Amino acid sequence: MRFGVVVFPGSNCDADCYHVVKEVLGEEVDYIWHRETSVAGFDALILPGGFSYGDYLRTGAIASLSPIMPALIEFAQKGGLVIGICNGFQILLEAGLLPGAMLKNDSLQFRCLPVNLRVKAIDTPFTCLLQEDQVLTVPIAHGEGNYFCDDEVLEELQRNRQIVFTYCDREGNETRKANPNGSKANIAGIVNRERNVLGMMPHPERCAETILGGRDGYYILASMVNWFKGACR
Amino acid sequence: MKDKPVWREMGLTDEEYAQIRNILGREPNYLELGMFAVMWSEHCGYKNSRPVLKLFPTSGPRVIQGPGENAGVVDIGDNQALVFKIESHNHPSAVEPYQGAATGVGGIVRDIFTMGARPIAILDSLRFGPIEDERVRYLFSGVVSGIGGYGNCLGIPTVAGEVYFEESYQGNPLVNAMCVGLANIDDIALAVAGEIGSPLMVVGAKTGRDGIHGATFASEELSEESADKRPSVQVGDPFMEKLLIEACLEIIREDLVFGMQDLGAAGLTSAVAEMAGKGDRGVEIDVLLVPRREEGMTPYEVMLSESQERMLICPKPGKEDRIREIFDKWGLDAAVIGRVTGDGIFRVKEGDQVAGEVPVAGLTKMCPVYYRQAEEPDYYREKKAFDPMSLPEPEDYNLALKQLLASPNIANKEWVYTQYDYQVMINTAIVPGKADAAVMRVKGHKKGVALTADGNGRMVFLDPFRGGMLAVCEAAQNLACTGAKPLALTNCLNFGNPEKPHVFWQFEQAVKGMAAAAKELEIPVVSGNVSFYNETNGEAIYPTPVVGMVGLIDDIEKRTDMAFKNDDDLILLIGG
Amino acid sequence: MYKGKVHVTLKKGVLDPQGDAVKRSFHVLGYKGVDDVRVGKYIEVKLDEKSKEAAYRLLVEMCDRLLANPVIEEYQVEVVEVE
Amino acid sequence: MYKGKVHVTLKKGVLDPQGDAVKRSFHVLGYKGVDDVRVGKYIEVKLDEKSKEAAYRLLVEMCDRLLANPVIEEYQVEVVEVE
Ligand SMILES: Nc1ncnc2c1ncn2[C@@H]1O[C@H](COP(=O)(O)OP(=O)(O)O)[C@@H](O)[C@H]1O
Repeated sequence: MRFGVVVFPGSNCDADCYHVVKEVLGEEVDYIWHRETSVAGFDALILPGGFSYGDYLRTGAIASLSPIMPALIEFAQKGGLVIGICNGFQILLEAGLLPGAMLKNDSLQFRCLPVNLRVKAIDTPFTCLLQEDQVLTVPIAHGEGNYFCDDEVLEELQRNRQIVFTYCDREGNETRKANPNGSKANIAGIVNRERNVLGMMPHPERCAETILGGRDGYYILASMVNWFKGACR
Repeated sequence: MKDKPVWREMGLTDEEYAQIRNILGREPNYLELGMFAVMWSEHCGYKNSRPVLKLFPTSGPRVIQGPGENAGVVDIGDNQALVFKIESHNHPSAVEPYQGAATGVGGIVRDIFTMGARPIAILDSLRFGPIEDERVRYLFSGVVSGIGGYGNCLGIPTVAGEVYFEESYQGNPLVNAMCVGLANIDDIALAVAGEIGSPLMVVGAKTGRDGIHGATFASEELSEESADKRPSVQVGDPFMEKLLIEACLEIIREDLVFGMQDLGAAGLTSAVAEMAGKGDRGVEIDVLLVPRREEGMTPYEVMLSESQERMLICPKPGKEDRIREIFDKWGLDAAVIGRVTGDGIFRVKEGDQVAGEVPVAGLTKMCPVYYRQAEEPDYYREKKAFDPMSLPEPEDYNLALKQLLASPNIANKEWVYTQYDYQVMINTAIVPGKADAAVMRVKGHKKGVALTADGNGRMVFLDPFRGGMLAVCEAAQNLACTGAKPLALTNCLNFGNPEKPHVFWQFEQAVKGMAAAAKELEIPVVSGNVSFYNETNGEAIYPTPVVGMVGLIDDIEKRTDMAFKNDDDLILLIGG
Repeated sequence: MYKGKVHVTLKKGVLDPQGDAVKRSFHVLGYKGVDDVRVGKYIEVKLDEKSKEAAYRLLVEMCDRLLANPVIEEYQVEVVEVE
Repeated sequence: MYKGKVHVTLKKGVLDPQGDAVKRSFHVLGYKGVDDVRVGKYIEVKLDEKSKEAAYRLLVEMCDRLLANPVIEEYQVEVVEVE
């Protein structure tokens, strides 16, 4: 399976994603510079975390207009697997591939810490190796992860079971206190209606190896491989 | 009109002015005088500290580069090296905490990638007045978010540091930032100018009027008027710096440059002079070729601007086009601003006009050196006579313990480090809060590196010699506790006004103490920074040397953090 | 030469963490009469266009494409001539 | 009831990284006529004050204390009456 990691000026988790795909998943991977206009030959795309364009104006806004984006959007519309992590999630929102928008964390502070995530849907290419309602520990590191959408969109997300991860306490309760940024309905990650595009604020690539304190993130990325190879369905 | 001659306004003494006249054999013009003033400031010239700094042991089997370059370099095996340095940004942070701290991070990170190393970690050592004070809280939160705001955006983890609150830092907080880089030994680049005729290029941000005379600002005491020195504060652009890191490392990997130098304190003047000085070259630059952000800038302003996020590059012959291509890929402009010459003269032109002409050596090697007078202060003898046993025993030990734990100096620092991305680059194997040093893996190897920054101003105040020793020992112990062998250290010496004999005594004693410990433990000093004039209204801070140290763990699987692991494990106390 | 002035504000109903924080700190500072604070963006753009209309049209397009996010924000545009 | 409108902009000569980034991306998008972009803040505050003058005075004080950073920013204040 061949992954593409899209690199925007200011991306800074690109090398981390590359490392995990290559060294931990053992799959093929290449960088895709944002000025390219084709994603031919890739089976899955990763929009990595970081501060594309310095996060100036709005997080992800300038990157969402990059030359690579039309090809990426077409790839997604044809059913290709796309995962946006942190800044990647923000870019997917700005590009309209996922509904909603990001606001500043309610604390107004950048927050870097491990959080608990409840797995809300396992019938996606990103969670097929996980259990429903399983609680994962995955790090976050962001200043704008306060997911917002209006009530209609929220209802739709719930109706279509597009909410994939929520912030929760250790027991899986989606409490206000467990929410690190004020996001609506404790949302940490969502998929599109077709379920092939995931955006999530936490960083699975930061917890894919035991030396970094945990492997819960590994299963998210490994799910993509299993799904692609037909082992999940 | 002015009651002071212009050189004194610029921070030069009458004798220094006479020396400059001697060097030139004539009166300097305003530009030339400005160039001397910044280069001969304490910040750039180390004129009050150089003789004392010679006391440090600086060599060892693993030292590849000791003090004198942008950063120190130590061998960690497998053709790899750690490149690291610590630096202060105290005064800018006192005036504008967010931008002051942010640009402090930006500056120290540039020192590291200038050397051809990929920055892999940032550490921060912070000191403020008592946290109950409203202004202190403003400074503290501004500094922390400034460090985070800049470092997080660069994608370099901030992995360790320290925070203290003490009366003595009320008006003059200390903000020291350290950066550690990892390099292939073959890729290490030094700040040297190339062959005669080689072009010099500037790349990165455009030059503006910001920060003119920042170097002299850093070498002055803070006073009520400092608030009016505000234009000295710059706004950082971490996004630009991130692009610079990637582009500069790319041109080094392709071996396209002779030398590279970041533009920091004293801007172009210092960068050009230092680069030329190392190769005994001269240099001719045209200020009209320097890309500017503002109209109507004078040669003086261009030469002394401290606009951030700029680099000076000396390309190898025929490599300019490839360099331009790489910079263009990253959306950066590179401009040729002049050439290396063989005459040892630093010539500044504005088009056809010569705006200034000074010998490079005059700015660098001939910077005056002062042997200040040291005098043991009275307080030292008084405090030494104090008998701790004269303190009453606490009536309630539980209460005493709780009070200790509630002290802001001992309390958990989570509020600080959770604002820093300490995990990006996925190397942090011991994260902040889990041990007294951070441990980073080196991808593809069994080994790991441990990093720490420590200091204790109160101890140094009470006994500068032993306090200096202690700073080195504490850092070494912090590393050892994670399973690392200490390799080398960098240091930031934060002191008051060295022209005061008791401050100079503190300085000299502390350095002697640090040097003694470094020798004994065989941990050489490979880089450092001196920050004098940390005073408010005549009152000096506690003498505060901060030690940044790196160590090596042969097998990272054997690293240890401080958590108790299993029931029934033994607890031993050693040393003491 | 024209100067475009753009005000980007959060839509009604979108919560404003920054505005709320500012309001709270005003209350802490003793300004009890502060009722509501909303923080938005103010952007000035110099435009080298032939006519005021052209500049205005361009600016609206730029707002739609980049300067504002319609999910959460609304904008107001104004153009003045400058030399 | 009064509404205060505050524009906080960077002082002249202070680097505006955000504005520069926006300008560059407009150029990439083909808007070559964009000459200069400066990004500031626009803040609206509801004030429960007796008079327009009092509201104005309060707003200026608030700008000095909290809304603007005098080291790098300057501000403009306007007050209108609302019901
Ligand atoms: N300013 C800071 N930046 C990053 N990490 C910090 C900072 N201050 C403290 N820490 C981290 O918090 C932990 C505890 O710090 P501290 O209480 O100073 O430890 P100690 O005094 O035992 O060295 C350490 O892991 C340290 O690196």
